[in-house]
This record gives sequence, structure tokens and C-alpha cells, in this order.
Amino acid sequence: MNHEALSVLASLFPFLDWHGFFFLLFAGVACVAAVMVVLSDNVVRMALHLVLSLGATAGLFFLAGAEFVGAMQLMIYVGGTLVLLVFGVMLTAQTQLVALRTPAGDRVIAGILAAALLAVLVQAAFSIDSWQKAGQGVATAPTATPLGMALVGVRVDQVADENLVRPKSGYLLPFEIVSVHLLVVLVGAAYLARAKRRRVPRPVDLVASADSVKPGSPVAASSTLVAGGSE
Amino acid sequence: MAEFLIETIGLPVWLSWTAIAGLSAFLILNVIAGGALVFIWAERKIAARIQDRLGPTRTGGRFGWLQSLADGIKLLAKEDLMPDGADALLFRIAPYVSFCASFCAFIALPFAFDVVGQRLNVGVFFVVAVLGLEVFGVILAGYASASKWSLFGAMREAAQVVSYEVPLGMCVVVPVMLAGSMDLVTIGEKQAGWASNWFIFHDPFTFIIFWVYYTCALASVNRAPFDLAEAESELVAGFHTEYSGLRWSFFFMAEYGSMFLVSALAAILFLGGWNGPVPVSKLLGLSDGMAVNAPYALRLLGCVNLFLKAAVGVFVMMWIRWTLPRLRIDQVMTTCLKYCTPIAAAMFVGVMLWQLFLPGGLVPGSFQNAAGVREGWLEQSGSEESVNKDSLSGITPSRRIAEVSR
Amino acid sequence: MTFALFGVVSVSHYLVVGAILFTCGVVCMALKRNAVGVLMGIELVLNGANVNFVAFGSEYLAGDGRSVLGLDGEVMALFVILLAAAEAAVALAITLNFYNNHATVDVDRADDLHG
Amino acid sequence: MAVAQLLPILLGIAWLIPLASFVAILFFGTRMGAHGKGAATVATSSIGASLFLSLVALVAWTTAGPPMPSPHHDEGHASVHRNNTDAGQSTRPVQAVVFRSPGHSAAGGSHASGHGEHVASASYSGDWYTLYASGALRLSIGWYIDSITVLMFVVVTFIATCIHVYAAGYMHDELHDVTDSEVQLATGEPLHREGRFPRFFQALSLFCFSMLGIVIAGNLAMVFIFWELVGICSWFLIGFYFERHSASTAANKAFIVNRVGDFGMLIGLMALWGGLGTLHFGDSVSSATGQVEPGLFELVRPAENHHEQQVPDGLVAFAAADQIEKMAAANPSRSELRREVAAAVPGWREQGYGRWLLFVAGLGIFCGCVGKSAQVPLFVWLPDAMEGPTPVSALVHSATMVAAGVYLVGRFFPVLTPDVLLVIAYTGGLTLFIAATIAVTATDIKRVLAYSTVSQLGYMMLALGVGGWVAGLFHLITHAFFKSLLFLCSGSVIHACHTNDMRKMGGLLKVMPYTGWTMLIGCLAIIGAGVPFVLGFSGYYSKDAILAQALLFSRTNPQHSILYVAVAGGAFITAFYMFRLWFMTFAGAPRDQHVFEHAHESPRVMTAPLVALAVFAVVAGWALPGGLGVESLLEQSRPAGTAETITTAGILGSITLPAEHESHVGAIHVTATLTAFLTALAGVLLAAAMYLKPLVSPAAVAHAARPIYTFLVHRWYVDELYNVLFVLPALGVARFISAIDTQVIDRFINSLAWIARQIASVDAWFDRVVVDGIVNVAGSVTWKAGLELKRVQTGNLRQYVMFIVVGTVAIFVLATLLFRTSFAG
Amino acid sequence: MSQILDEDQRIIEFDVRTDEMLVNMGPQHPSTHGVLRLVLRTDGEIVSEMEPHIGYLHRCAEKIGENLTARQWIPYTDRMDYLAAMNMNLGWALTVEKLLRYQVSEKARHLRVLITELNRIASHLVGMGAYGLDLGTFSPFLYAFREREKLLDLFEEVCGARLTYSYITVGGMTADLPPGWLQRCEAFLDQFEPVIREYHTLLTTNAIFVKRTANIGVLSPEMAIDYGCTGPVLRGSGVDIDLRRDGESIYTAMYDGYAFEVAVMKNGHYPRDHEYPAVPRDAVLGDCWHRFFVRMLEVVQSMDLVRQSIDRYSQCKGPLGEPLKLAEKLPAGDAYLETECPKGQMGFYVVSDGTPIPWRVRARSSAFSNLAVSPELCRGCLIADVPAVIGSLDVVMGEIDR
Repeated sequence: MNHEALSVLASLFPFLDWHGFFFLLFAGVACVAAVMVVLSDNVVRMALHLVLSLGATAGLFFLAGAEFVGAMQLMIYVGGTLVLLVFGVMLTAQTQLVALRTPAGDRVIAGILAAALLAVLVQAAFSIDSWQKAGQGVATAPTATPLGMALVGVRVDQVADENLVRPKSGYLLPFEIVSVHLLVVLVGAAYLARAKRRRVPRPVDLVASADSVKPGSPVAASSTLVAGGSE
Repeated sequence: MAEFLIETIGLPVWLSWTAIAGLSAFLILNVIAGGALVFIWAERKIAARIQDRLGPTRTGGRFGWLQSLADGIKLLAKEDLMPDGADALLFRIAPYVSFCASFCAFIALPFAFDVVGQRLNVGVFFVVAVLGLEVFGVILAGYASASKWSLFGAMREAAQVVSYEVPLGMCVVVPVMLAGSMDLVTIGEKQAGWASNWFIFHDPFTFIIFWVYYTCALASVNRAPFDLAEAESELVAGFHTEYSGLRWSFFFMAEYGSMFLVSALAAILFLGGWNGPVPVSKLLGLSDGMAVNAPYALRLLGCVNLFLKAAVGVFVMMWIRWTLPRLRIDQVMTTCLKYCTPIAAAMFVGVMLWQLFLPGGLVPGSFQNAAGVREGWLEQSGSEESVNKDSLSGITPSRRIAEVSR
Repeated sequence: MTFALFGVVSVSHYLVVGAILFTCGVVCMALKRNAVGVLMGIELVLNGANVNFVAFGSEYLAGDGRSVLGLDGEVMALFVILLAAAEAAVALAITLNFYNNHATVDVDRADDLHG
Repeated sequence: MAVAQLLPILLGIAWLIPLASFVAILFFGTRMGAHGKGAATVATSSIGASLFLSLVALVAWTTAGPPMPSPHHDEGHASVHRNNTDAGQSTRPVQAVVFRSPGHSAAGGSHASGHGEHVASASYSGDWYTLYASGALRLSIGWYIDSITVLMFVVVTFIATCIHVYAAGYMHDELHDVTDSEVQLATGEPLHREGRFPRFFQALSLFCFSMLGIVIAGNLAMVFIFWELVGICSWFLIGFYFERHSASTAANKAFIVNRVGDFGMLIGLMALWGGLGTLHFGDSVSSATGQVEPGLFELVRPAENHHEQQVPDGLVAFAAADQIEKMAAANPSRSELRREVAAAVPGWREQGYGRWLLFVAGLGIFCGCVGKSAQVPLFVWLPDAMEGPTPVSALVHSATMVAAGVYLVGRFFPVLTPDVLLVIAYTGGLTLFIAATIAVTATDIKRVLAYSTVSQLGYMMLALGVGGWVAGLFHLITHAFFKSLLFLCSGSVIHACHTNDMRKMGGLLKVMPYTGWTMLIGCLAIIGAGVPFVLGFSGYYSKDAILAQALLFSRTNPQHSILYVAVAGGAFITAFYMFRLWFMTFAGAPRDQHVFEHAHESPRVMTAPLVALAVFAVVAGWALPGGLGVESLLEQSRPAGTAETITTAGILGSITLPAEHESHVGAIHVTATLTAFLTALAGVLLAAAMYLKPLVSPAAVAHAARPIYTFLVHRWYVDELYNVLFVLPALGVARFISAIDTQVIDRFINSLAWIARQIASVDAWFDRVVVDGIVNVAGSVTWKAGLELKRVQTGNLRQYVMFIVVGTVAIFVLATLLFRTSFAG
Repeated sequence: MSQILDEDQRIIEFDVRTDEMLVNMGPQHPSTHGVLRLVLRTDGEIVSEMEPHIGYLHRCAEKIGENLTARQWIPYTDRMDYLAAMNMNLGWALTVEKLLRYQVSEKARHLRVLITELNRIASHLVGMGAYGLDLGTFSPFLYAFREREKLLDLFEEVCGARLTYSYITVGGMTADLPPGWLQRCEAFLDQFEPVIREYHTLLTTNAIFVKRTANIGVLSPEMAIDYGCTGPVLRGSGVDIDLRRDGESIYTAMYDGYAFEVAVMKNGHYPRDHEYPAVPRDAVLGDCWHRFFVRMLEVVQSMDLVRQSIDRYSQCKGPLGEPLKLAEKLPAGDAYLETECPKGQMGFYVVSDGTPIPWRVRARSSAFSNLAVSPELCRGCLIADVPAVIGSLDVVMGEIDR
């Protein structure tokens, strides 16, 4: 796709250029999906809308030139996190998937608060002039490599003539920290949701040990459970 | 193509671009759909051959090649049932999500040099990411069809695909490391020349990585010994038990599509993609070896090469499917966690060390552009700069690296 | 404050989208009684933040040719995504545990820590 | 070994044996034989051993020194002048034995008239063990042995032995559980208690030990110690049946009265010690310096002054302290001062310094004797002491302890000034008369004997008071024999009739012949029956001596002739009440048939001692053919310087003390003997008239002399008098003081406490209300605030999110309001 | 999903407290052989309780038997174990002959051995094929049926039917062998010999197959005996019982003179095990693998028997003998006989009151007791293992439901 072609288009139809069009598309999808997430009661529906929303934001990232982040978003967010969430939904939502409706009062309050928060944020968004100047549409180099280099610690993206006191710092340390952090989180999550071993004696054992087992002991309780269950 | 339309027909820029985009999308779609149909037929034939029987003979011409058409018509004709307890919206969307996910990956898949939907800098990464999405469709299907068995199937499928993404990711990283870039086209280029240039023969570790990649690919596509999702014997048909008719066909298309995708990816990453075993074009002097702007005919040859390799991959999948019994879910998980991931990791380290110590391969110079491989990564950014030569910022940061590192 | 609705997209547009996502996320957290719903709200919030980061970090959108954050924006977005994944994992583990112990994921039921 | 060494050893051992028995019985008493029966044998054998040793000592003494012929038999005075000058080395390493020959200077003339030199025989003194010695001051355990000591040893041990034998029989009730009918338990029935047989003999042994201690004591301190010990023993023995209220009060009364006496004695003691610095009777050689330290006798009657009594230098200096002060002021050097004082002493002596001091010392010592020997003011305890078992009365309250007072006066005779002797005499007379009259009306057999003892002691004191040194001591010894006999007889009668009341007795002679006859002998001995000038009972000899001396004294001091009248009257009354007693119990018709049937002769173990004592009651007065008798022995140790008639102008006017030997002179002797015989005979006849053949019924007489009778029956109202004089005031004072204590002091302290409490309560109120108030208010405020704020923490996740949103919005709004420009600007 | 079954079968892990889900592998489940409904109480993937429901294929055969004469009831016996109809007919025929004390001719006896052993081969082939299907491979099923087709052709020649033969009747056979049949039969056997070796490579030694079957559904000899399991299931657990050798005299009379070894693992070795693949390392005696392997050995054993019976049959001179009259009067009394069918010991019991129509007919199904042990084996295993266990028991619903 040729970027300068896009800028040419922009001039023809001021109201529509590639970037604007796609931006509107993705933004629209993202926002609508986000609202749908809030509105829908069924958790699985929420998951689907969330997928759409996150996918759209991935698109936005692509549009903004952050390809690597967009791909990462797609892979980790949509591929990993949401699958995890859906797993969560499946495992936990045995019965009342739909049942949990929040009381009307909360909804109204939340709405008001949301409006207030939105107003504040949007006002802030437009408060700075430099932000509003339309993007130059400058074709930028793909950021994957510099990003990789930055993570490893060499900042290739800074421009020489910047009057910086110190060169921009590389991200090696945070990168390592995040890796260790992820490891710890995984171990933690695995531990938290670990399979809790419960020894269920085989029927044969039960029979043999039935008489020797004290009536009150847990084994007896569990065995009766099982035995009861198995009748 | 776009310039051609703009200058010649004078269509408005955006219209032409959309047209081009639509055309290329259509092209890709058909290629895949066609491929899927062929594969369905091929599957029947190969299964028969394996089972010492003929397979479809009467449908269509001599070899029953119209069988898949017949299937298609049957599926179209079939009534699209929906169980009453099902969640209507999700039930309908699920196949399309799954279908899009697997076909979306083809955007970044180069059939020949630069014959690619969108040449993404993060090509491989994008493909793997999109593969991850397919599981969504399966889960939604499993949940939406409101039957215990489909839920079982969906859960197993999700667990399997998600856990196999890990070793898959690791295997994919090796060729990226060798090629120095995630851009599939670059990877393909790197393997131009004699077959010995293919990454698979680059070093013993990558060779093993290829097989691990292939197993993981099998698993992530739900084929053969890992096809627990629709294990007939246990869960009737897994997550698409309740589907019938067109919706079921979409699942089917998605499955064959991703099967083809995975094999094509294997071909590109390891088997040299569109470069044939013999560098015919180079020998004939048609191109300067880098095939940067080789003529279309050459690219067509490239596409054929890729198709053949992918076909071989698919054939092997089918072959495995009709011979090996199905693995149990825990055995599937064990192979993933205890075998694929460790081996992939070990080989990854192996390759890294190999590249560090033996850049030129066992026999120095055996890879004629091996040297290039190291700097390629630097140079590549330079070449990339050539692509967008009109970038305003004079000194691209990448050149800066070159000066710095020398 | 010239805001071309369809004009060339600027950082502010992205900020607005980010704000909307953020607000939807917060509202979702505020409203959803299902723990997983709350988690999804969190994802939305983080996503909103990401949009802002990317917007500020993108050269393409920068008004005067140079983005506010430069590459830092994208790196931050990257880290946010990573950590969001980690957070989701742990949050889910907690939700499962909660479910194990209380047979429900209704957030309102988890109000043991009240005053 | 010379006598000087032998005697202390013999007597020392004789003295310590009873202590050994006491300790043995104390620790192993109950384990000696069944119920402690063996204690009797142990005690008896120990006292027997002491008797034997005393007899050996007596023999040794007599053999060593020629016996002093008794004045009656051979009319001559073989005053043996024994001069044993060698300072025998005492075998005891501790102390050098110094004996002081009474007649150092044989030539010392005395202005006494003829009859040769009366020189007391030798006396041995020395110390066994020095308790405390610093400079002149020395406290030690030592001995002062002369004929009295030996004699007293023999008498005491002999009587004690008889009584031990008697007591073995008498006290056999105590061998097994005793039901004491006289003690009324709260529940009404009599007391049942275990027997205390060994305890009795334990006390008896202790008593003998302490009595012998007094006798052998070498210095006043030792005397005082054993004086107290004897008092304690009497307290034990009187209070033997301590459950009986009467017995315990009697024991206490005895002890307290003795203590009153001892108080006086202590004063005297201190006077002597303060002045003279030593309490030793005899001289002693200080082991350290080797000098001879004069004893009391030497100091009071220095040999240089021919044993003339004079106020010793110490006392003079002591009295003239103020003079010395002036002298000390004059010249500071000590030696100079000492020499000056020494020079001035004779002058001061002339001026009469220290005379009063010596008088006071002597009188103090006499006070102790009054307490102990139950003289007039302090005699009330003796009748009550009858509560103790009869052997006790016999031994302690007749023969020994009460005699200790008389013995001490005898021992201390040289130190006593004529004035003191006069006081003694009068006290003796008064006691004699009062006791005798009370005895007349007493109906309790033991009470009668008790009062007779008091009157006889009065006799002895009078004798000593009038200068009859030998007479008094001779009567002491003879009285010991027949009074213990009488008591034992009364004990056997009581034992038989189980009652003390003579009005229930009568005609017991036929039933109890031994007791009857031995009692008769006792009575005859006490009234001094005997064929005049030929032979008589022991009492006859001693009582005549006293009468003679009294007669001599009244003749020489006519203003004091009342003493003789008292003696004579006493003799008459004594005879009357003794035979009244005898007739009421043994003669006549039995008054209480019940008692008569039960009466039975006492077992042999009790009658044997009676017989033994009876024999001695008769024989005691006699002298052995060689002139050796009690009188001759006593004569041997007459204190130096008292043999002659002395006329001194004392504080109480001039008194002449006639020499004792003059009383043996014809006229006085004859008249005395005749008066004694007649008065005795009259008394007996009157008793017989009233009780044997009731010519005159005692009741009629009593009715006739109603006022006198009631006066006498009430024992001269002495008890009531004391009660009124001492007890009531004491109680009153005590009550008054306790009243003060409770009303004034307690009330004051309570008020203080109350005030403190009031203040405390106010403070508590303040603390509670004000201080706590503030704290509580603060606490409750925070608590309520906490409660209110707590509601904010609803635990509901969703509300928390809303709060966050509100917070952020608020911050934004504030930020924009406060910082006009936008945040990022 | 964490490791499900480690060394101690009894440790069952549960990940998230998924409450027990009642799942039933319904009658119309493709993998079950015929209409068997398995109600599984699963806890996640783990089957905590399994309860087979039968009776869907019940046709009241025994009640009908009370209104038909002995010979009229033969077709019903065909439809019990429709995979081994010959053995069923033989079982019923022998039972009635025992009641009648009727002795068939020598020739018929040999022919009966021949036919029943061939039918055993066919039955085991179906068992093997279906088991492959249960474990997910489709090809072995087709190979198995290819061979079976040939056999069915042979049977068709003999009695005209491919499945429900009704060939053996009371008193002998309905017809004699067509000419040249024996030669075709031997030809079949000759070409079938190498194919068996092929089957072993296809399944028995297949790594995944071994993984899916070894140490799964272990049936201890005691439990086997307790539950009355018979046939390959019993022999799979190492119990050396084969009615052809240890059965009743009437039945063993048929096989006297035939030399054959019972296919059972005796102290660690199968008879003639040198010719077959070794037992895999983690296969435990009494697990699915052994039961499958015993069937494979019995196929070879039956081929050997068929060859011997062919020789004997061809040497016999005498006539085949006519079967008894259709309405043969049955003597009053009862008779019970068990025969060694491919699935196990099939017992027939007939009570007659003297009339040709038996008063009471009863068929004791071997598959019924074999199936009875399945809940024990399946407790604690995975859902994927349930078909493996049921497949290894090789049950036929027709015989169970009758």
C-alpha cells in the first residue's frame, strides 16, 4: 500500500482518506463493541464483543504505525488473555451465566459517572493544541526493529540533534524485569489454581479399610461420600 | 496494479485502491477455497488408498474429482439446524470467526517473491497471532451449541491449541533468527539458491525444529493423532456436532485452510518457500539472483513451488491421519509440555549458539549469503529504506547503527 | 480548537477513542457482577491506556513531525500488554479460587472485607 | 587429796546428779518402763546417790574437822580452832581454791566477854567455771562450802529421797489415764487425760538440783539464778494439775509473789555489786593476776578489823560520789585522784556515808527471803500452794524451798546490819502470830499444815533476827524433818479419804495406824514436846534455843520484849492447832461414815518414808556421844565476828545483839525451856478439851468469839486486802488505760483514716468524672467516627470502582479550577 | 490439564470444582457396538462412575422359545451374537442333544468344529477392527472387514446367509458342504496367514495403540472370576480356562483328537509367543492390550483347528446324518450346556415337560457378565478410555439383550 497515494487521495476528498476511513472504521468498531460489552449481560457475549473491541484497537495500532504492538495485541491480548477469560467463564459459569444483573440504581449512577469521566477526559484530550494538529502522514519506518533494539538496550530511534541531557535509556532492565515478572505470575497463577490433590480410595480399599476406619475421620467421610456416590 | 488502474482508467484513487484490495482479497480467498476443495477430494482418495480401497470414483471424471463439488452441493442443500438451547448469535458467528481467523493469515503469506497480500514487517508474528484467533471460533461454537459433548470438544480443542501455541511460537522464531527478519518475504529470499540454502539444512538443530514445528502445527490445526476436538469415538463430532450444512462446511473450510496455511508456512520458513531446489532463474540468468524484481513468470514458478511443498505437507498430514490412532487428551498435553516445548527450546538455544560460532555453516562459505545473514539485519533496514526512499527524515536511524557498530 | 471530524486524523482523535474505551472499561468494572466481567472491564481500561500510549508514540500522527513520546510510547504499550496478560492470569486464578470456595463468581457476594 | 578438793567434787557431783536425772526424764521419760514408771526409779536413785555423796561429804567434813561439842551435852565448848592456812591447790585447774580460815588472827581480841575464841570452822570457796570476767567484775559458777552447806545437802537429799519413794506410791494414779473429777469440762463431764507420771519426777529432779544449787552457790548471782529456778520448779509442781483452775492460779500466784520478793533481792544485789564490784562470798585468787580478791564477807567484816562490821570502802565511795566529783574537778590525773579518794574514805566512813546503802542492801536481800519463805507481807501464796500434789507440799513447801530464805539470811548473816536484823526479827514475829491464828480456824488439813509452816518460818526469822544464828538454822533443819513427815502423813490420809476436809474425818487411827502414829510423832516434835532438860523431840531442842535467844534479846533490849511474848504465844497456838488437827482426823468418832469405810492404810512404799522421817524427827535434835550433832556442826561455821554481843547505834536506834552462847546460860535457859513446855502442854490440853472429849464444842467457841472467828476464818482478810490493794487498782489502771487507748487514740487514728478516705473519695470522683470523662469522650468520638466511616467500606467491588471514578473526576475538576492552565500545558 | 493417571490409579485430581456432570454415551453413540447406553458421571475429564444401560436390543427371544420347538428356535440363537451365529446355533443344538441324549455323526462333529472355528475367526476380526475404530484409527477396521468379507462369502456358500446362518441345528447340520468348498477354505486360510502379521504391525505394536491400551482397565483374575467373565476377557487376565478343553464332556467330545493350546499367558509367556510381537513393557496382565492380544492369538489357534478339522472331515466316510424332526418330542427334564463362543462361555438351558415345545428356554450370555465388569474397570479412568475398555471387552448387544 503506497502512503503517498493516500495523501493524494486526502486532497481529493478532504472528508475521506484511507487513514481517516480506516480510523473511523476501527474506532467505531472498538467503541461500539466496548459499549456492547458493558450492555450485554451474557458473559460469553461480553467476551465476543471484547474480542471485537480489542481486534479493532489492534487495527488502530496498525494504523498508527505501531505494527509490532498491534501484532502483539492480537497475539497476546486476543489470542491469549481473552481465551483465558473465556476459559474462566466456562469453568466458573456452571449455572447462572445470565442471571447476574446489576440493580438499576447502580446503572444510573454508573452512567452519570461515566458521562462525567468522559467529559473530563475528552476535554483534556482537546486541551493541547499540538495534539490536534493533523498528522503529517509521514511514512514512518517500521518500528519493529528499533523497538527490538530498544528493548535490548540500544536506542536507535533518537535523532542526533535532540538537545537531550542524557541519551534516552534503553529498556533492557524493564524487559528483564517483565520477563521475570511473567515467570513469577505464571507460577503464582498455576499455584493458585493448582489441582488440589484429593486422594479418593478405591472401592476395594474402602471395603478392606471400612471397618478399620474411624467413623469420624475424613477418609471415612470421603469414602462414605464416594461409596454413597457410587451406589 | 493500483498505479495501472489509476493512470489508465483514472478511477479515483481510493476507488482504485479498494478495487485492487477487493480483487486481491478475492484472489486469495479463491485460492484457498479451491485448495480446500482439492484437499477434501485428496483426503478421500488418500484415505482409500491407505485403506486398500479405491475411494470416490464415480463422481465426476475418472478419479471422482467432482466429489468435493458434490459435498459442497450436499452441504449447501442441507438444512442449517440450530439446537433450541443454543445461543443464536454466537452459534451463527462461530464458524465465520473461525473461518476468518484461518483465512486472515493468508494476507501476510507470500506465494512468491512480493506476491503477497500485504507485506508485513511482522509477517510471521502476524500469522501466528491470527492462528491463535481460530480457537475463539471453536470455543464459541462449543459453548453456543449448548450440548455437553460439544462443550467437551471445545474445551479440549482450546486447551490443546493454546498450549501448542507455545512450542509453535518457539519453532517459528528459529527461521526468523536465521533470516534476521520477521518478514516472510525476506525469509523466503534468504533461502534462494540451491536447496542446501534452505533453512532446514542450515544446521542440525533447525532440522529437528522443523519436525517439532510440524507436530505442533498438526496439533494446532487439530489433525491426526491430535484431533481430539472431533474425536468421533468419544464425543461424536466434538464442537461441531450440532452444526450441519453450510455452517459445518465453513468449519471444514477453516480446518483445511489452516492446514494449508500451516504447511505453506512450514514450506516458507524451512523449505525455501518459492525457491525451488535448483535456482533455475539464477542459472538461466533471468534475475540477479536476489529476485527482487524478477518478472511475473518467475513469480508464478515461485507460486507453483510453494504450492507443491504445501501439498506435500498436507499429504503427510492426511497420511498420518489415516494410520495412527488418536491420542488421549492427557497424552496430547504431555507431548506438548514434556516433549515439544523442551525440544524446541533446546534447539532454539542450539541454533543461537550455532549462529554465533559457525556463521558460515559447517563449511565456511557454504551459504553464499550467509555473511549477508548477519549484516542482513542491518543492511536490510538499509534496503528497506530504499523502499520508502521518499521518507523525509534524511538520515534514517538505521544507517546510524551501521556507523556506530563499525 | 479545530477538530475536523473527518479531517486527517490527529492524536486527539486517538485520545478520544482511548477515553471512550477507558470509560467503557470503568463502567463495565462498576456494573458487572460477574468477576470475569470485571476482568474484561480491566482489559478495556488497559486498552484505552494503550491507545493513548500508541497515539502519543506514533510518528505518523505527530502534528509537528515528531511524536511526543517517540518510541517510548510503543514500548510502554508493549509492557502494558504483557503485564495485562500476567494480571489477567492471576486475576483468573483468584476468580477460580473464589469460585472454588464460594460456588459463585458474583462479585457482590465477595463482600466479606466490609467494614 | 585434801578435804578442800574432795568436798567440792563430792558436793558438785551430788548437786549435778539430779540435773542429769531431770534431763534423762525430760528426754526419755515416757519411754522409761510402762507409762514412764521407770522415771520414779531414775529420780529416786539419782537423789539417793546425791544423799550418799552428801553423807560421804558429811563424814569427810566431820573427820577432817573435830566436831564442835553441842552446848547441851558436855556443857563445855570445845571450840576447835582449826586453822588450816594452806591455800589448797584445787584440783580444778580452773580456779585456785582459796579457803579462808575464819580465825586468821586467833589473837584478834574481841571485846566480847569470856568463853574463849568463837572461831567459825573453815569454809571452802572456789569457782568451777567463769561465765564472765572483765576487770573486777566477775560472774562465775562456784561453790562456798562450810558446815551448813554439807548439813543442808544431807537434809535436803535425805528428805527428797524419802519423798521420791513416797511419791512413787502416791502418784501411781498418774501411770494410767486419769479422770480428773475436779476439772469440769464445758460439756459437764470430768476431764479425761493421759497420765503425767514422768513429768512429776522430772520437775522434782529439777527442783532438787536447783535447791542444792542455792545451797552450794559461791556467789550471790548464782544464788539468785537458782533462786529463780526454784521458783520455776515450784510453779511447775504447784501447777502439776494445770487443768484445775485453782491449781493454775495458785501456781501463778506463788510465782508472782516470789517475783515481788526477788525484785527487792535484785535491788540489794545491785547495790552490793555496784558498790563492791563482787558478789563472791569467799575470797578468791584471780587466776590472771594471782592476787587474793576479798569476798563479800571479807569486805564487810575485814579481818583487819577483827571482823567488825563496817561499811566497806566501795560503798562509802559509792555514797560519796558527789565529793569525789569535786575532787575529780580539782586534779585531772586518775591515779592522783584515786589516791586522794582512798585517803578520804575513812573520814567519809566516820561521817556515816554508805551506812544507808549497806542497810538497803541487807534489807533488799531480806526482801527476797520474805518472798521465798512466805513472811508476812508475801505469805499468801503458800496456803494456796497446797493445790500441788502432797509430796510437793512436803518437799518444797515445807522442808526445802521455803527454808531457802532462812538459809540465805543465815548465809548472808555477817553482811546484815543490826537494824536489818531487827526488821527481820519483827517480820518473823508478825508472821508467826498471824499464821498461827489462821491455822487455828483452818478446816483443810493441808491448809493447817501450810499455816503452821509459815508460823515456824516466822520462828526461824525471829531467831535469826534476834541473833540466834545457830538456833534459827537448827530449827530450820529439825522443822524440815517433822514438817515433811506431817505433810506426808496428811498426804497418806488424803490419799486414803480422797478429801482434804478434816470435818469429814475422825477416828482414822484404828484404820491407819502407821500414818496415825507417825503423825502423832510429827505433832509432838513440832510443839517441842520433851522432858525438860532431859530429852525431847527434835523440835524441843530447836524451839528452846529460839525461846532462849528471844528471851535473852528481850532482856538486853527491853523495848523489844514483845518478841518474846510473840514466841511464847506462838508456841501455845502451835500446840493447840496441831493437836486439834490430830484429834479431828485420828481421834474421836468418824464424822463421815462413807469416808471412814473407804479409808485404808497406805501401801508400804508410802508408810516406809513416814517411819524413816519419824525416826529423824525424833533423833535430829540429839547429838552423837562425841558431841557431834547438828548444833555442833552449825556452831562450826558461825560467821566470824558474830559470836560476841555487839551494840551498835544503827538507824533504828541502838541495838545490842547478845551473843548466842549467853542464851545457854542457866537462868535464861531454864525459864525458856519451862515456858516452852508449859505453853505446849496448855495448847494440847485445850485441843483435847475441844476435840477429844468435847467439853467445849468448837462451834460454841466459834460462836462466842464470832468476830474473831470470822476474821480468822477469812485468813485475816489478807487475800481480800491484797485484792483491794493491788489487784483492783491494777485492773482499774489497766481498764483506765485501755479506755484511754480505745477512746482517745483509736478514735484519733480512725478520724485520721476517715479524713483520708474522704479526701480519697473526692479524688476518685474527680478522676472518674473529669479525667476518665475526657478520655472516654475522645474514645467514643473516634469510635463513632470510625463506625460512620466504616459504612463507606462496603466490601462491594463495584462501589469501590465508582468511588475511584468520582475521585479522579474530582481531582481533574479541582486541578482545572486551581491551575487555570491545563495540566499538560 | 494436569497429569491424570500417574502411578496410583486412585489419586484423582480435580482442577476446578466442576461439580459432577452426568454425561451419557447415548445408545446412538457411534463407538458403542450396537445400542449400549453408558451413563458416565464425569468430574471434568475423569469418569468417577460408569453405569451401562442395556435392553435396547431386547427381542424377547427366550419367551418366544416357549412357543417354538427346539429346531424352530435356532434362528433366534443366530440373532443373539450375530457376529458368531454358528457358535450360538451349536450351543443350542448341543444343549437339546444333551437333553435328547442324541449323538450326532462323526462327520457332523468335525464339520461343526470347522464351521464354528471359522466363525470365531470372523468374530475376532470384527472385534479387532471395531477396537481400532474405538481408538480412532479407521484403517484397521477396513483391513479387518476385507478379510471378513472373504469368510462371509465362504459361509454364504455353505448356508446361504452371511450373518444369521441357522446352519447347525439340533441333531446335525441343515446341509452338507458344497463341493470344492474345502479347497476354497484352505486357500482363504493360506492367504490369511501373512495378513495376521500385518495386523500386529498395524495395531498391536503401534506405539500410540499401546499407549491407549496398556495398563488401562486392568481386570484382576479374582475380579474376573467374581464377575463371571469368560472367554478372551478371562484369559486376558491370565485365567487358564477354555471350555473346548475344560468344558462338559459332550462339548469337549467334539474337540477330542484336536491338538490346540489355550491362548493364555502362563507365567509370563503366551504359547508359541516366539512367532508374535513381544508384550510391551508397560502392559499389565489383564489390561485391554492383553485381552486384544488373546483374541489375536485365538484367531491363529482357530485357523490351526480349522485346518485339522478339514483333514478329519475329509477323511470321514459316513453320512452327515439328518437333523431331527422339526417337532421332535423332548423328554421331560432339563439340560444346561455351556459352549466356548468367541465372546465367552455361552450357556443354553432348556426345560421341557415332555412336549416338543420346551417349557422354558434360557440363554446365559457371556458378553452380559463381561460387560458387568466394565463399571469396575472404568471407575477413575478418562472419558477417552471408556470406549477403549468397552472395546477390549468386545461385547455384542444382541447377545446381552436377547
